Order: sequence, then structure tokens, then C-alpha cells
Amino acid sequence: MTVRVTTERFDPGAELNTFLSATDNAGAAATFTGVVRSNPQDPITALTLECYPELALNQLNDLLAQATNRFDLLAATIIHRYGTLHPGEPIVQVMTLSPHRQAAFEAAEFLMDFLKTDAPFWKQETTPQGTHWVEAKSADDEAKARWE
Amino acid sequence: MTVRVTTERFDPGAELNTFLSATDNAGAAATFTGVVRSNPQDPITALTLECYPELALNQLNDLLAQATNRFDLLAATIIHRYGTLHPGEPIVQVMTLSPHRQAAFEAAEFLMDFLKTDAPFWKQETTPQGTHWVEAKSADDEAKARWE
Amino acid sequence: MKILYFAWLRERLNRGEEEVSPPAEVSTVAELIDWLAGRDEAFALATEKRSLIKAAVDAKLVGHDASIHGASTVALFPPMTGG
Amino acid sequence: MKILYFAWLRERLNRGEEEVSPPAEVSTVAELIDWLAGRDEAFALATEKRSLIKAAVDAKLVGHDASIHGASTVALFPPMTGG
Repeated sequence: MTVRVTTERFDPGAELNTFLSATDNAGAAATFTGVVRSNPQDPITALTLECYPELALNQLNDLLAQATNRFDLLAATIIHRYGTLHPGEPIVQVMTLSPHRQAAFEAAEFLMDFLKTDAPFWKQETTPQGTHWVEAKSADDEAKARWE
Repeated sequence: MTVRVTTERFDPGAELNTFLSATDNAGAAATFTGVVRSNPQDPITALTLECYPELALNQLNDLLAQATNRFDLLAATIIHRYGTLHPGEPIVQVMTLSPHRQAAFEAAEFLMDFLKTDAPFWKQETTPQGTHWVEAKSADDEAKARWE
Repeated sequence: MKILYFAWLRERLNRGEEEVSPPAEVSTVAELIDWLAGRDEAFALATEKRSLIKAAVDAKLVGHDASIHGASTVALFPPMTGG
Repeated sequence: MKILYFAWLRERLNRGEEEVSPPAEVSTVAELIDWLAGRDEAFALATEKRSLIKAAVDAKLVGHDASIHGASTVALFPPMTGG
């Protein structure tokens, strides 16, 4: 079980390979990668994530412990970046390893749903029109509520 | 949309990075990696997958088309290996890219659920006790049925 | 018409494919299986439980009621265990 | 006691942290927010909608009814938007 909160850019594929090499006991790995999105209709030039690292580590470690209790997991990793990122750069990666694909998928979704609302990161988007804080979405609260 | 059915070993991380680099329009990527499992209680020395490649390509391309119709996907890739594999080697990888994490997750689960029962691969396990064909699981039929 | 066999069906029949010429009245997958079973006891035994036999006609997955009219390849195989 | 501010709350207050010494009767997060609002109009305005203010005491996420007794750090911030 690993949590990493970092300003350094990470390599999604290298992280996945490291994660997969941890054990031969599990047959199923689910990975979620969140990347900075930009499209011509709605261009973003930068995404800045503010973070409270001490609380983030506590929250993410607690979240991993909950997921491990709840699902049949052999390993799980959360990597979350903060600082200023650009389109195409990975923001977050969650990886889960289980004997069963359903447990791997569910645990990854569980981690992402809680991470969206319970991890102390705040996103600020820079567009050609200026800079604004991203508002918390009620859809994220609803996604979290389904696990209760 | 890419389908690859191959006897060559593939690199899960390199495939993920290639997939992620395809577009900056999508913020959410879900990946499932199935690897040959072995544990001390239930050791497997080899897993041989038999394949009917022509039907596999038809089935997997059809499956991708269904997933694209059903979910908000910008890209999706299925890689499936056959031949003789050893513990720790990747068998299958499914990757989906969407503006939304829920669509990415659901599409990856949809693809895996159908792939388990509708893609013409047959697994044969070699253990210290001998070689046997893996039986189809009713749980896999049930997992597929939830999408109907 | 070429018949392909996979997995334990291939092993039990001891062949991966064969050429057959069923008569014209054999028009569906189910009838083809019956006809093959009638001429080969090993095939009859291996396909006794028909629900364990899946089929593809010209590399398209079909049910047992599907037509084999004009088909050049019919594949018969156990339930798939991919993924 | 150190107070930390994040995101738009930090921007609106124009500071990321400050040292405060609330009186002993200020014993919960809610009371601390009231007390801070009483001494600083910018703070009062920024935290008017209390449901938009989340809190952590000594790096542990808590509700507004949580005690701040003996705390060395209280963080106040908007709803989180990670992931």
C-alpha cells in the first residue's frame, strides 16, 4: 500500500509496471489515470493544484486502509501530483491489484470517488480568459454516496 | 479504436503511455491488466491460451464498436495475448479514454465482462499435477448479463 | 466445407480441422453437429452435452439454429475462457 | 494556535496562515470561525456561507462541531477538488 503526493511529474506506464511487478499472486490490476484535459472548444493552458500535503497523506492512507478492508486487495497505490501542470500531464493515478477483476475495478472506483471529495487538493484552471478555481461538483458527492 | 491479438509478450506500461499520448481531449483513462497468477498454495507453472484469431478480431472489434456506442469514449484499445505464458506475464489489457471517469471505468468493465465469455480464447493451466483446461465460470456469464 | 475444432474438443477428436461434405438437407449448425455425430462415435461422445458446444460460421459467432448454407468454414468449440 | 488557509479562502484573506490566540471559551471549529469572523470583516465575508468551509484540526479532517482543545494547527478551506 503506497501513497505518493508530489510536485514531480510521474510516468503512468513506468508506475504501472513497477506496481505489476510487486507480486505474482494477483491476476487482476485496475488503473485509473487522470490527465490534464484540453480541447479546442474549451482550451486550458495550465492547471494548478494547491495541496495541504500533511492532510493529504493522512487522508489517502486512511482511504487505502478502508479500501483494503472492504475489497479483496493484494496491493494498492495512489499517486497524486500538485503544483502547475499542463495539458496531457498526469494528475493522479490509482492502481489496485486483486485476484478478481471485479474487486480490482470496484476498489479503484471507490478510491477515485473518495479522492475527488476527501483529498485536500484544489484545482485552479488557467484559460485564455483568465484563471479560476474549479468548483466542487455535486456529481462527485453523489458518486461518493453510493458506497455508503 | 485498436484491437491486437498476438503471441508476442507486450509491455503494459509502454502500452498505457502510447494510449495516453493519443489525445489531450480526455481527462480520464481506465486500464485493466490481466496477468498470469501463481501463488504458493496453488502454483501454476504455465498458462497456455488457444485462440481462433480470425473470430477473435471480429468479436473484439465488434465489442469495441458496442462500447463506443454505449459510453462517451474518445479511444479504446484491447490487447490480448495467446500462446504459452508464465506467471507474472500480462495476458490481456483493456484501456479506455473518456472525458469522465465513470464512463472510462464502465466501458473498461463492459469490455472485460464480454471478453471473458465472447472472445475465442481457451485457457489451459499447467501445474505440478498436470495440465487441465480452465472451465468457463457462471460468474462470468452473470457479470455479462448485468449489461443487458 | 472446412470444420475447425478448438480446445478440449480438438484434443478429444485428435484433430484441429477436417474437410467434410454434408448433404444438402444439413442446413443448420445443429443439423451439422447431428450429422457429424452420426458418422463418428468420438465426435458423438465429445458433443453429447450440446450446451457445451459453441459455433462460428465463417468467423462469425452464431447459435445452433444458424444456417450453414454457403459457409466455407464452421468452427466448433467449448465455452470461451478469455480475458 | 496556527490557522492555515487554502485555495480561494487563502486568496480572499490574502494570507496562507496566521497565529491566533482565541480565548478559552472558543472550543469548537464553529466557534473558532465565529470568533475569527468577529475580529476581521474580510474573514466574515469570505466564510459567510459556512457550508463552503471545511476544516482540519492537526491534519485530521473534522466537522465544524469538532473540538479545537489543545490543537496546534487548524486548517480552513473550500470543498476539495482533487483527483
